[in-house]
Amino acid sequence: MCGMKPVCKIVKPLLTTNYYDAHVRVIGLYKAYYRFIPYLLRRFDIPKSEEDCRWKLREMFYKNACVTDIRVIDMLVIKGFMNLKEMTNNWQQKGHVIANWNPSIENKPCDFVGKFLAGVD
Amino acid sequence: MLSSLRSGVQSLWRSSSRALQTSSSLRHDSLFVHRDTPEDNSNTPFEFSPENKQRIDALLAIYPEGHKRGAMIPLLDLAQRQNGGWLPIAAMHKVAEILNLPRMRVYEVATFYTMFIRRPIGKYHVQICTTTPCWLQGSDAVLQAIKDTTGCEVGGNSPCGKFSLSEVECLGACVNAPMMQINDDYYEDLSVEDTKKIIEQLKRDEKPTPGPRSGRYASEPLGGLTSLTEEPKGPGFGLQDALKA
Amino acid sequence: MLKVIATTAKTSFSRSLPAFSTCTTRLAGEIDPTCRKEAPKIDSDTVTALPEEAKEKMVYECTICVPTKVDLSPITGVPEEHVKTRRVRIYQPPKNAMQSGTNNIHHWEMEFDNRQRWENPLMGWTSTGDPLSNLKLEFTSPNEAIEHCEKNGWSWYVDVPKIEKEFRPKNYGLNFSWNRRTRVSTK
Amino acid sequence: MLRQPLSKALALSPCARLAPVTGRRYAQVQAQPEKVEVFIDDKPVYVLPGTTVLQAAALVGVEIPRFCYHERLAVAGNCRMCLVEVEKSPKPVAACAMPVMKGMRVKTTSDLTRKAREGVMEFLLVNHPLDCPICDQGGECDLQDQSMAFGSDKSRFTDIHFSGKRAVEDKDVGPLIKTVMTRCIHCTRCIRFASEVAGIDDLGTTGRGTDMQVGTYVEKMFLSELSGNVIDLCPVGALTSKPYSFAARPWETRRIDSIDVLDPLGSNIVVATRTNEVLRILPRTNEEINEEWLADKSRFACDGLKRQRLVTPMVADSRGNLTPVEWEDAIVAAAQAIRDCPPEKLVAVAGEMADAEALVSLKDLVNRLGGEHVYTEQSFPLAGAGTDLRSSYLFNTKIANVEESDFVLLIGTNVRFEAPLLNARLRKAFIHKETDVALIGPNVDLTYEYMHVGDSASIVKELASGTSNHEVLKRLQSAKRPVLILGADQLKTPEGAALLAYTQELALKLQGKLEDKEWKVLNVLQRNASQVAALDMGYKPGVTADALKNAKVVYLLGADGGQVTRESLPKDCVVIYQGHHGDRGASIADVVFPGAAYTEKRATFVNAEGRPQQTLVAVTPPGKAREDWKIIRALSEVVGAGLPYDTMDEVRERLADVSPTLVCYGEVQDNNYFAQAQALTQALHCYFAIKRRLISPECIPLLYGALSDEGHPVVVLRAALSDPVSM
Amino acid sequence: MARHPIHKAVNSPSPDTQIAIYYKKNSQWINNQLFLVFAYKMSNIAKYLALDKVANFFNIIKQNGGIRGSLFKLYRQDELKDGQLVGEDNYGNKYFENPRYFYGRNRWVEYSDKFYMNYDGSQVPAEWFGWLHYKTDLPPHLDPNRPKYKWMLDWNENLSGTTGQYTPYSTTRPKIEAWQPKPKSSV
Repeated sequence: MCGMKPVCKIVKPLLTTNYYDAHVRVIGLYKAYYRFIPYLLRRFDIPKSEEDCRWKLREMFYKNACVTDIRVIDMLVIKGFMNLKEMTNNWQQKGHVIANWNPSIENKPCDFVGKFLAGVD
Repeated sequence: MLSSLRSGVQSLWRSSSRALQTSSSLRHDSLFVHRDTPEDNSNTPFEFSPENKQRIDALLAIYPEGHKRGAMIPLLDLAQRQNGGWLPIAAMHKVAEILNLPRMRVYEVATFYTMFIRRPIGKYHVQICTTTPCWLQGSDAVLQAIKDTTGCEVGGNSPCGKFSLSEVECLGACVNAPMMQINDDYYEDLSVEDTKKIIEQLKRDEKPTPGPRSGRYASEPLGGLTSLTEEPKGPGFGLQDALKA
Repeated sequence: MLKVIATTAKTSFSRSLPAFSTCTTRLAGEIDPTCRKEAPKIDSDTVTALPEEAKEKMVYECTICVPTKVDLSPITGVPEEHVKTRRVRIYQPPKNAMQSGTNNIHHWEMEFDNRQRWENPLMGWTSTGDPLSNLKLEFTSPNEAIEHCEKNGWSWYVDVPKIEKEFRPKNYGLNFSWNRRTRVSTK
Repeated sequence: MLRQPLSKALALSPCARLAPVTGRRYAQVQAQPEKVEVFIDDKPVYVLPGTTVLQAAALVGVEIPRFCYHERLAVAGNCRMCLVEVEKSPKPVAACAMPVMKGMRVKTTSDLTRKAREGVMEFLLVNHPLDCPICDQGGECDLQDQSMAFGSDKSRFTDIHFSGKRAVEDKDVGPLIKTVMTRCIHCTRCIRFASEVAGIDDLGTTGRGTDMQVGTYVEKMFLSELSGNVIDLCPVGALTSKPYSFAARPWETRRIDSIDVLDPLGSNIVVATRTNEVLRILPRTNEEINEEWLADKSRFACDGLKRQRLVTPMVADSRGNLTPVEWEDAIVAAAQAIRDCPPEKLVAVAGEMADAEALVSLKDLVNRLGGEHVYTEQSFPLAGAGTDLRSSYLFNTKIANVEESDFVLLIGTNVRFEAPLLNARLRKAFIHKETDVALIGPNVDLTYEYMHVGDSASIVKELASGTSNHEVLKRLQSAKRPVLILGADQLKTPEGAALLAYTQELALKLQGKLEDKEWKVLNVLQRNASQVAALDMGYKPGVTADALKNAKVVYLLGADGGQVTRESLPKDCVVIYQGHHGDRGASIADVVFPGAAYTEKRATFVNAEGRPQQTLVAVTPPGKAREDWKIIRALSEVVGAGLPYDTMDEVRERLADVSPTLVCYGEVQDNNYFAQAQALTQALHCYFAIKRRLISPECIPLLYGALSDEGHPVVVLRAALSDPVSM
Repeated sequence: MARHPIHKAVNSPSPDTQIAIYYKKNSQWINNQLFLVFAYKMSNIAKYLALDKVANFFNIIKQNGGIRGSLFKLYRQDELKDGQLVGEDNYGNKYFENPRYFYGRNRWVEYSDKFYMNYDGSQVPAEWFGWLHYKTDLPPHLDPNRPKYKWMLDWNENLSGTTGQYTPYSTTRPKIEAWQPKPKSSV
């Protein structure tokens, strides 16, 4: 509570008007992805197991677990469905899907001396 | 230096220069930048003569404190007269020193006024007017006569170094056209013979009588007066009777 | 597209709204009935709408209450390293010293810190891996810029130029003043 | 420039001065004259009587086109571009020179105004060459822009088809300014700048009418330390930058706002870069420091950033030759040396362009290892209060407030050389505020008249004790806002402590009598950009021969001043040099770390006033060079005394811990404790006889004035940044 | 069958002379040809029994240096052929021709032994390339019209993949001039 400053503001909603509806939509999106995983593996020939994919799916959803803004949740759901549709319609190729695991990207050094020697900012 | 080279090259190519440039260059007959020459450089000594120093003191006394720089033109004129009719850069520096001004301020004034001549010049500076009234009265012939007798080109010095010739715009003596000014004197109502005679006299360092050559005293009509011939009327002439006391 | 998603995510749950709902729509019903003079006019579209459509429409018409502090970083698609490690400088563009005009400097801009550039070993061309290097946004006030940065999760700082100048009336006559040092040497 | 005798000029009533509108702290509180109402395009505005139409229009945000008018120069009124229609005036009036009158209605967009502008533009373009494609001003040219906005699409003046456009010979005014005089539109801004701000009356107009030209008449260099500013002032491409000629177009460059570190003032600059190269440096308006001027050294030294750079770490091989190595090897070599060194034999020396972040990391590293020897190159007397009180080494009056002063006494400083923009301020005060200046020290040319008191340091003693009968003492005592400026170079000598003590005493005596209790009298003008930050952090000023004699490892942080030489060190001493240019420091080093120059890092610099400002990254450090604090941070980890900060923000937090003033960017904190400083000094009896003659650097207005053995001036200019000593 | 050299392309002063020389040098071979034609006509039976193939086989073995030599050549070149040695270039490559093979295979090169297994097409110099690819029927050493200038370089094989390969290098001036430490004169 920060005293005088207004904490809330009134805005137009995107899809849902309350957290419950938003939650329901998120669960729906999660299920849709979950069910698509076997097809995804077959269709794109991904060298991962279903278990891997489920973990990745959980990870992706939990990354945004702290989002509280209903509109942001809605927008994330919309983007999630867009992404799913791209996969079901084969608008995405194998490379796009595998990019979720970033297999080809070398990890940048994250300790100070490593970063210093590598010359990365 | 480069510009003299350029003008030399141009004079060689004068005939075919049209092919090289589409427009003639607009150039004044004198330069507005300084070029060091043996006669005129900042190392040439210049010092006002004792008489002129007295004059300078008198001149400076005219101007109030804070406006001493007003004496710049008289001082430059003094310097020019002392130096035989032209103003070397050393003289400008001297004037700047006397007036306690940056040199540039003196250069500005000296280049602004065309009567300050910043190149060595002959003893007699012939300035011939070729503006319309004089031109109609035959100044071209007079100019030619001066060129022939002195050997000067316009804007140049004579081979003997005694004369310099300039073509100038109206000097305000149109009634007595054609006319020329030699140093401080006006020679008016010139014919070709008159001109030649004047130049010849000057060559012998005699001083020809200034003024009209036609026998006029000043700018009165040549054939005698055409108006105002009778005695002026006394006071009260033409006054209404009623107003006469 | 939205419709597709809406129908996909349609559920048959009909539990009551959770207690923490900040929805304001419920408040609308509690207005004093004596203030109401006439039945609300209902257009034909509303009347003929299917229940799902009506619900959807209601969603668009009502408003919700959200925290003032919005964080858009999950949905902007900007890579995380460019959100977390970048610093935004909010500043007023300086007047170009080469010109007199001032019409293009009365706004605020934001720009990111400059990142590494490198040189193509063959041709000497320079490249950068920074997608935000050319992002320069203009705002009318620093507050707008700050709000924008906070929305996107960038850390920012404001550079306030010191251009407040003492106002001194100019006077042509000072060039000629005889007793002041403002007298210019050219006059 | 006929000047009144000082006494006469001062006797004038100050009523001619006009009080500023914005509240300057030390501004005189005067009865404001009643404001008059005028209407600019029907917008009412209240302005002081005497304000010009153009200024009044600017107040309501209406910009009137201009060429000759410049707000920091005298009104010339010769370009006529600012003609506007005034109701009931039969002819358009020149807005820049016309004072407002009550109820005046100005129309800046009327047909008459538009036609007047179009006419002026047509005349200007009659003789202006159409060479925009090959003109360096193209893209940032006032004439180009204004002819697009207000000009006509064609000229009715057909005479030039026959006579050609006017052509003017180019002038040679030195290696910094390129002149193409045919483009000149005779706005005389350069002439006015030279005579009013720079104080060098070398430019003027010669000839008249169509033959008039701007120049020097005789061939000479424009010998001013501020000469580069005429490039900015020129509204067309007549005066352009010679080093930058044909380098880039303004729309191709990225502009990064930054800070200059080549003099102690910390002028604000804009660094224009393209393809990771610094192309030029322009001033950025900061009314509290540099207004909108920039000294030539700051402006033109940027090409030194591309020469003599350290681009790779180097370690001396068995024969003592520096050979390029990888960072790992260099850091390990340095860490080995530091680990083997007992902490009391580890000496760190900071040079004149070290930033605050690097300074704090280096000091933390040395302290963590148990050492105490951190020094700067520039010395400062430690007797008495020494550097414990900030007020004794800062420019307390603040640069902008110098204008408000009515008497300035310079002690042993050639301001024109040491801080050209401070000198410009002094000159501005001299001209516009009738401030008088006196100088103790060599009789140098400061571009304005001053009272030369003498060149012996003993005069300060006499002034402080009140035994002097020189006029300057009376003037100081009668002054309402006196300012003392003491050159830091004078404090290097053994007598420095005494000189400082007497100056402090004099300042305190003067301050005690002032009505304005907030006014600061004492100022020390430091010589470089790093000294204040280093002293704030607790660096010891001036590296001593004793410390060097016993050193086993010497860490030079950009120390190229020549204080540390191989002769002053023991034979087996390991020298680690970290910096951006290969110079004296690097050539005696055993390990060289390439650092970043001020255009290549985000770093804090504290100027002579004690004002922290930060530079921003304009280009990437060349080769393997890294930001300075990062090098020390990485080294600390290998040495085994890891510093507790990994990011710039954490370093800045550390800076704030050390001194919160170091991170108040752009702001200056007021300093006090003058009396305490003086009391401390007095207690220690630093007063002893001083007889030395003050020697300050002879004014060499241009960077390349001092020819080194390399011979050609431009070569020296190029090397200017890498070898500041030769300048 | 381009049996007869066609000299349209070569604008020599006396083509006929050259043809005559060529034929004279190869008269032995032509006689063989004539003999074969005759034998062909006369020995249909032998052909029917594939005896000529057997003869060829032995001929080939013989020409390629016996069984050991033939096996080595087979190992090295994957084929065994008999043919007329037309010429040898400066690098030791031998060029053969045998019109018995069909067009396109009737000219071939045996790479110099020094290449061993590392032979490739770029080792054929330009002038022999023309003959090998039927751009001309005149072997280069017999062609007097080939231009020979002082500035012509020796043929150089393709060095890609070897240490001698071309690697691109920057042609631009470095933007930053690095400091060169002065070498210490002592020791």
